[in-house]
Amino acid sequence: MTRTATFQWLILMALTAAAVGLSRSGLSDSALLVPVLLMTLIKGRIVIDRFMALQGVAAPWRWIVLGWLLLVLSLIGYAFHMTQT
Amino acid sequence: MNVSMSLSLPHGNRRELPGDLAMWFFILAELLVFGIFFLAYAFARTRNVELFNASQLELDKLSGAINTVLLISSSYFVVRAVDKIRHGLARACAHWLLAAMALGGAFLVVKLVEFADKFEAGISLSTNTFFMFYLGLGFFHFMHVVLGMVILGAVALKAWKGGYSAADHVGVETGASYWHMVDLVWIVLFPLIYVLR
Amino acid sequence: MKYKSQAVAKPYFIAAIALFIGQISFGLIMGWQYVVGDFLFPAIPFNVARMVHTNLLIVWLLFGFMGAAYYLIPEESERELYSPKLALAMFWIFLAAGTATILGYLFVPYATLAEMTGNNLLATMGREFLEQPLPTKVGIVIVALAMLFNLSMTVLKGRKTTINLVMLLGLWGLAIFFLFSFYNPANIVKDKFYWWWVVHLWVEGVWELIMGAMLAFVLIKVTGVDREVIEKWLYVIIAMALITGLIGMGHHYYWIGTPEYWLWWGSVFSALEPIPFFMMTVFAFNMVNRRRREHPNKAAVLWALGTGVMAFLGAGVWGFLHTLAPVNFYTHGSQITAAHGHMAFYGAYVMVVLTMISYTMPIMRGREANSPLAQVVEMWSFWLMTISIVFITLFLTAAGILQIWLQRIAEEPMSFMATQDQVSLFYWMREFTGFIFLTGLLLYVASFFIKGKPATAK
Amino acid sequence: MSSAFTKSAARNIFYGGAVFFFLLLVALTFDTMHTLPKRDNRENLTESVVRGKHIWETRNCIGCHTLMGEGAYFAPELGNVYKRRGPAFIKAWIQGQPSGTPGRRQMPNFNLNEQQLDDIVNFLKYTSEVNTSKWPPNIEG
Repeated sequence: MTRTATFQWLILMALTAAAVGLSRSGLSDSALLVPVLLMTLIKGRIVIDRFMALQGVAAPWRWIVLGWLLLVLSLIGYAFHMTQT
Repeated sequence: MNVSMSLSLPHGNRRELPGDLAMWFFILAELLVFGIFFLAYAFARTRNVELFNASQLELDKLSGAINTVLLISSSYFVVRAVDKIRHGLARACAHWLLAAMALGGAFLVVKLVEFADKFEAGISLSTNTFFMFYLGLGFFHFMHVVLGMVILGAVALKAWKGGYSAADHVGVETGASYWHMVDLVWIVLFPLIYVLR
Repeated sequence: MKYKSQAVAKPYFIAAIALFIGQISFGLIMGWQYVVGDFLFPAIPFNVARMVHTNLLIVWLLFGFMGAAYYLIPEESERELYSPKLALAMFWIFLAAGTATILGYLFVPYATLAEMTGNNLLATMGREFLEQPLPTKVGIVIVALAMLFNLSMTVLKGRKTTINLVMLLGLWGLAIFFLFSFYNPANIVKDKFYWWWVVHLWVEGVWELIMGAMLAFVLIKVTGVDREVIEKWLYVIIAMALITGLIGMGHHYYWIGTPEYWLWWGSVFSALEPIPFFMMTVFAFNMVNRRRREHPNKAAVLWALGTGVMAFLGAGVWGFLHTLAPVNFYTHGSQITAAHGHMAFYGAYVMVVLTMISYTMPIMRGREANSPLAQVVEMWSFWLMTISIVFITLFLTAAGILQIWLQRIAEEPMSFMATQDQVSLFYWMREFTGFIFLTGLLLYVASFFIKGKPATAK
Repeated sequence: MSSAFTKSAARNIFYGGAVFFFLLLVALTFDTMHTLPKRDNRENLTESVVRGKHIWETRNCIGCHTLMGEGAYFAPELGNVYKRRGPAFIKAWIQGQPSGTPGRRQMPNFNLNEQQLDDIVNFLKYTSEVNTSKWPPNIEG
């Protein structure tokens, strides 16, 4: 249990570092948007399923929160995609 | 069937919701508010991309990243705290909670320095739409961190006094759930406002 | 009735209903003036009729809240009221002050009234809903404080239940936020900003606590559902009301000179304001479905359920319709606002007071419920008034949409008065429906005088 | 077994949520008060405007009219009437009431003297210059 949590925490740290790295790389448009959103999705999922411990919890709670994450991220993606040339 | 059951619909082998249902109503309301604000930011940006991109350059990405690390780590500490109380180790639970609060406090300090910097530059809620969202959402989230620390503090105090046990620690899970929500919101807020362009 | 002192609620409720009739009468006068402009001019100009209409509404709702508090707080505290005499004295003071104020509006020119009552010492008059002369405002504060003292002492010495505490908190909030009515800066923007601290924080803030407590009290009584269940839902609902409603105040700060970030904050939070009302509806139906007893007072149950539905429709749905800033840009200050105001006040506050009266009056008159015939008449009045208000709202909404189109959106916008002529058909229909509402109200009063053997539980 | 749902947790959510959002409201109010000088036209808040506001209030104008969209909806919006009609028209209009036209909406005559008329016009001028985020949609109000 403790080990898994530690491992997940390290993944979260790595993903954060990667996102910062990407933002400094000077990438733009989809090359920045898609990886950052995907990494955010993974991070969010870890927090929701593991830290909040919603995985395996009776419906509909897990899906409400995961659905919130998916919906928000995909609409953000859509809005940013719209403005790309 | 009582009302709390009708809303959470437990099925035999499924696990129960961690923490108190009342807290989950609060968490959902908060997620709803933040979600709407995030989308408002994303779509307001579509009508003013240059302004948003230019203003975003003035942000201190490093302090945003440090704060992400702080919050994620403090969330992890809270996971450890819950794990301790599951094994009946109340003092250790309180220690982890205190550590999580310390990181929360560090988050607040970094944030204050960041905001002070902006205020010095004469930036306010009314400067432009980008800074309205940056300062408004940032401050709104800041207040959540403060509230989360108050909740964690109350839980830690009760844990220290032996108010929780391996068998009964719903209160710890309630506080933990709120803190993870604060973390979750920041995990979306940081890339949205600091990184994406 | 468990405690003798609960009976002080009776005069409060009787006064409330009497003033309600007055309110509706002046509403009908105004409705007529909307279509026949010079009706009763100069005897009762429109502004005077409107002051009487809105002030009577506020005063009779306050009578209703106070009566409800004097009834439910002793029962919840399981002891007699601290001082029934004080409660009765306050009733007469409040009634005298209210009546004098209304008569002042009707028979003294407003500017003279202002001069006579010390408005030059501290100018507080002439702002919407806060038109009361200074002595009346001070009187309201004194009556409220005396009531709060009386009720707080009762609760302190007795059982502290959730309903008690929420009711008391709502009433304290009511008194405290009313103090902003004494602040009237020359700066019109600041004036308007703090004016809403009375008006919004009353109707979309602390009044919701009062409403929730009253509804929860009646639901416990008529359904027999476990108090623990009802009380925790009450907490969740009023928590949602304040979480959304406090910052939701921003929907009044769009166009009055306040900073533009209120467009965002007001829109986001007020868009969520229907949630507590929706929860209240689900809650009321859920509790009634899970009832453990068949209460003989069917009319009270109907009022309680109606409160949930109509509050959600009027405050929730009709509020949401025009709360988002881009929509409100066009609807602000139009008949849409009037439409929302009518259904929200009726659905939330009028109905919850009538629920309370419906439940308590038979008990105070020595029976658990009125005779079946009296109840049938009361339920008829329920449907007549409720359906009327729905149609009044629909007609005003139609008038509002047309008004906005002609005056604010069309290529060649019409002037205000030209637009009013165009929408007069809807005003006629509204006025006609208003008379049906009055019929319902008179039927409601009649139901109190129908005798017969009290209904009993099956 | 269903998840926990206790009254004490619900109560804490209520008190915590209420205090939290009230503090947020206070913070936003604080910022609003700080920002208002840029928007509320206070530099033109002369003695005459203050007197004009007093006349506005003691004649209960809000009982028929709206001002920045707030008030009664029986008579025209006056927040921008200065820009719509100009000072001379406003004064003549107030003096010419009631019109007495059968069936038309009537405004009382308040017997204002010349200085009072100037004061009310100055008040309406001051009001029309407040930054209202471009409301109303057009000059008709």
